[in-house]
Amino acid sequence: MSYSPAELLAVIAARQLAGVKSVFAGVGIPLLAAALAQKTHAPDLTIVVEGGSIGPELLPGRLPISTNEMRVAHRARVLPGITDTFLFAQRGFLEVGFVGGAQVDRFGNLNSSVVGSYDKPQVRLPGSGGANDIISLCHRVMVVTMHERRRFVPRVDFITSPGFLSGGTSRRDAGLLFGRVSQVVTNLGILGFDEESKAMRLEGLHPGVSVQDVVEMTGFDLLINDELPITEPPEEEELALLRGLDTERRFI
Amino acid sequence: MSYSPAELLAVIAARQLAGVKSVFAGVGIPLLAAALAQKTHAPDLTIVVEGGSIGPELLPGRLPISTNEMRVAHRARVLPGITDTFLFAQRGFLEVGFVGGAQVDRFGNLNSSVVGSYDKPQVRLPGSGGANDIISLCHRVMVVTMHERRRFVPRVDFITSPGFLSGGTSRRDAGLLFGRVSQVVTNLGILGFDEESKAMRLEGLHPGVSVQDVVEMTGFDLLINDELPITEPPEEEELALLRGLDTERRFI
Amino acid sequence: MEPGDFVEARRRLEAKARPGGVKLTSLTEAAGWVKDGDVVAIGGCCYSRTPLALLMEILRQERRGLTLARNLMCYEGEWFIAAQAVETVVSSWFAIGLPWGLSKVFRQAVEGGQVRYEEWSHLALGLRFRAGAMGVSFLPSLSMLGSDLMGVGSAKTMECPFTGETIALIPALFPDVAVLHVHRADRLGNCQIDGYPHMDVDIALASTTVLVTAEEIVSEEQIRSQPDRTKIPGFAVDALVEVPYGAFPHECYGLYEADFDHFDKYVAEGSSQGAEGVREYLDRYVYNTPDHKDYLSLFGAGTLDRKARDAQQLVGRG
Amino acid sequence: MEPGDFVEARRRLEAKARPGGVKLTSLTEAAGWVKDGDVVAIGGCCYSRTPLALLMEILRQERRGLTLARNLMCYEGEWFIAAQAVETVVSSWFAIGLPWGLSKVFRQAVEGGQVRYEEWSHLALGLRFRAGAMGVSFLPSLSMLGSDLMGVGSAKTMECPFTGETIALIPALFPDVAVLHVHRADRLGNCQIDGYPHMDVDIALASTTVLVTAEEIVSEEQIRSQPDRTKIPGFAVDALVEVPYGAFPHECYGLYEADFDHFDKYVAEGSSQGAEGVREYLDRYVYNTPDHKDYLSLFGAGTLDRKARDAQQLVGRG
Repeated sequence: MSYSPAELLAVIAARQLAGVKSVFAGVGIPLLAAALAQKTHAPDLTIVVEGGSIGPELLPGRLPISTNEMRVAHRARVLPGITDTFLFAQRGFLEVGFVGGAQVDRFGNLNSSVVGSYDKPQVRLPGSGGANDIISLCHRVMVVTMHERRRFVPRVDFITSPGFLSGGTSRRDAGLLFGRVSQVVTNLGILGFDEESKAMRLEGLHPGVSVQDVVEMTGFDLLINDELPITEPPEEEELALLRGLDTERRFI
Repeated sequence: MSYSPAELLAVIAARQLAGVKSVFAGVGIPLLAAALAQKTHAPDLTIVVEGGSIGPELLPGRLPISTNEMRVAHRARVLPGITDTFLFAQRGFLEVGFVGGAQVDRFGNLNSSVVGSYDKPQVRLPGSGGANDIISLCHRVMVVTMHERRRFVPRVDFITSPGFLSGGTSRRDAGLLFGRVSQVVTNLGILGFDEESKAMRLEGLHPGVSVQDVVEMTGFDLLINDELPITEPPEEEELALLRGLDTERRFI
Repeated sequence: MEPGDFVEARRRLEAKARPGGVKLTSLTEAAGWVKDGDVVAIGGCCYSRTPLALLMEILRQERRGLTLARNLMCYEGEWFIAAQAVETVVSSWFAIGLPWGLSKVFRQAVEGGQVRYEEWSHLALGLRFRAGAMGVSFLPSLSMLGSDLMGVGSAKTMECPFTGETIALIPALFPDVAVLHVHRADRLGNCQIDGYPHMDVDIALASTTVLVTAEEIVSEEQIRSQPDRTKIPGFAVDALVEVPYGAFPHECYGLYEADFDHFDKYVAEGSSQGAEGVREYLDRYVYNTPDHKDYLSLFGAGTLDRKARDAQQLVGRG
Repeated sequence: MEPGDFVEARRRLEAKARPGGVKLTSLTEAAGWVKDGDVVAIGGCCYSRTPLALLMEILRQERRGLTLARNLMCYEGEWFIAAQAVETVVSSWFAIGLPWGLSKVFRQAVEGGQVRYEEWSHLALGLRFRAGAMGVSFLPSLSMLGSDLMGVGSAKTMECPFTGETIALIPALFPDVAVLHVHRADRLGNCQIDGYPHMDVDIALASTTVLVTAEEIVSEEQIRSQPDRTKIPGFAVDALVEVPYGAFPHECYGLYEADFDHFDKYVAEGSSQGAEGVREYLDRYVYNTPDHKDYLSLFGAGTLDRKARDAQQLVGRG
């Protein structure tokens, strides 16, 4: 069974939602993963999108490209205001969130603001959008990203979205009493964080990927679990469902 | 032209709304006064009722008896939540408010909570409802009440709704930066407050009422203006309009 | 839970694993979520959209030591006092309605010290629910500043760090249980309310457990066809029961007007006699009438239809 | 106005004597409310319900030194940068949309120091508008805590007086002008929005002056027949203009979908060439097309109808 890295990401992310009741998902891979999970491992999953849509369904061939358009409202059950939608997360209603970023560091901090300094940026990126809120407010958050050395940096240039900050208890000390980055799902493997130090740790590999592959694509010293289970490859059914959602192959 | 004290109150209160754009009105005399003003001196008046109704019209014979029922929603233009309705006032959208109370003192403070002490009340009254908010948040507030000695007390037992507190700058010092009690309209006359001391002052008399009548019905030393204009009595048209609204004579 | 303790409130919500599926149940099971000593927030306002069917079932289950929180209390408050089910009332107003004067039952209970009345301004109580809904410990306001209400509950003042002015901090209220009545919901608990929304949405989001009666359970398709009318998301709801006329003889916007004749009767025969009079009323209307249809039949043939017509006229559909 | 200065914000509102009557006017007069240096808040979100007709008229009137505040900026932001009309952008995100990558115009302007980007989290910016709408100086939140965003704007932290925990205080934003596009309004400015409400209501209530375009001006009777659908009260509105397709080629829920083909064309012919390319686009679509009907005709026959059908299909009415 052949599949693209994006398909792998979507399938693996979907599996992490097994049994989950609510997910805060952005457009692209996260929304596809959530929709796939709903059809497989998480039948009671409520999908929430930051533009203000609860319980939408994807219309194949008309996948949304922003979180704030009619395509995300398709067959929704509730269309709350944007602020209210984030407040559902702040109150504690939303279990899992998805985020990404241009840079991620060993404590799971994400940068989607600037390469270089904030005031004189080398590259000005679009900015947080809801990423900061999702990572600060959901019960747990999954980073879903391609695994590239320029992306996995020792320290992000700017913390747009707080992971474990400088590790240890620093996240909680900053007032972030809830939530955490629970997993980093990449096209190479699955990573987590050491319970004490909160440093990133390789916890699983995708088929055909070696530890060395991951280390080479990571710009900082990675903790590595003794046991590294190999991910079950995407099943035919998972891929078929996924491709049935993204018929135009817009994101996969 | 004969009229009841309640009719007099409603007509005088309505006249105070000349040119006003928005009024926060409770049921009974205030709502009747607002509706009358709309038909006479204040054609652009928007009536706001605390149950969450903007721009309702009264259905004669079906006058509301609470601020939160369908009768107050009749032909409304907006039906916001209750909290949002008060927040319109906090933001500064609402010009005039109406309040009443079981007791009013020489600084315009109102009590609708308890006679006696809060913890061991002699009479437990219903409580603030929106009165505290209206008097704290509208641009200016009119107290509309029957003039009785037991009601006009030197110091209210409990400040449910803050007038000028202990006078002078004390209202502002407490953080109430906006609004003020501008007038007290009673069945005997019209009262205001001294600019400096904020003590209550008689400023006008209704037809057939003497200063002595007012003094006797007031339980504290009242300032008295040198000039005391006599109120123009209710006109036939005003009374006809009013009686056309409250056809059952429920409030007038 | 202490006022404003958003940390504990969120922990309770997270610990709960609120079900994601079908919420339909019976009145008996729904009311069974309420425990002795709970803080119960009541939706609607005064005699509008009061969840009377659910409240009656809570009374039948003989809960004790409750705190009732509602922005304007109507006579349902007298019921809980007469049934000795309530210790504290958190409200901004407690009576029946202007024409019926002060509540004798309420006065006697508070003046006699059997019930504590924690009074807030109307906005302040609304902000307590809203702060809870937002998952924060407080909201700033000008409400209650300078008044003696500041000394009653747990509000604080502080110097605003942006303006230097004194502001009031109104602490969040996180009720244990919310009891609400809505116009329609799908089986997952996505609720639509017509007309006045009152404070129901904030109450639902602020509460650890949410019990809802709906005039009508409708298809998921119907909810999906007008998602911008859905006020309460299903993930906030624990139990849902279809109860037509579930607020009667209080009103439900557009569907039925309040039965003021019954209010007159309630006051004349029940409430004006004090707690004992209310208990006699409860015997007849609540304890001996466990089925809501039987209860409704006590209001006389034609009353429900007449009140439905009255409602349609008021909202311009008559 | 300093962030969070609710006192000054309210004084401006009170001083204004907002008209109580009919708000109907022309695009030219409506845009005339905007002054050089104003903070202009833009409704809708990204390419949904953007008030493009009004924004184009503001560009035609050649304002300078504006601050634009919008939760997610789409290419309208590039227009103001290319026209040298904007000094500061207050937002949580600025691009065109995922398929079109980073905004070259935005990058060059910010990296080159011509435009300051004040970045907030999406929720934090929403809370800024909401605090403004509520007439308070700030709202508490957990958003942005611990992140470097705390150092960008004017948010503060404090120890919560109820829980002792560190919380963020997000200061109110009181824009000088709000620019909004809605589905329908009566002539008094009572506005109804279908589908996503985005942040428009808070923006309207927070702003000193509120300019609205509506797809349709309807009778007061129609608004009164569904008052629970009215989102913005007329007393908050200063100027109102009927502009069908007033957000096109951005979308308007249920009425027309965004014209992504035009986005491709805009990027290929305009935006990808940098500010100069955008200026050429503006010459053609904005400066030389002062009438909105003429502007719409540039999109080709049949496009509007097709996008209307696409919208109906998406919302289940197709």
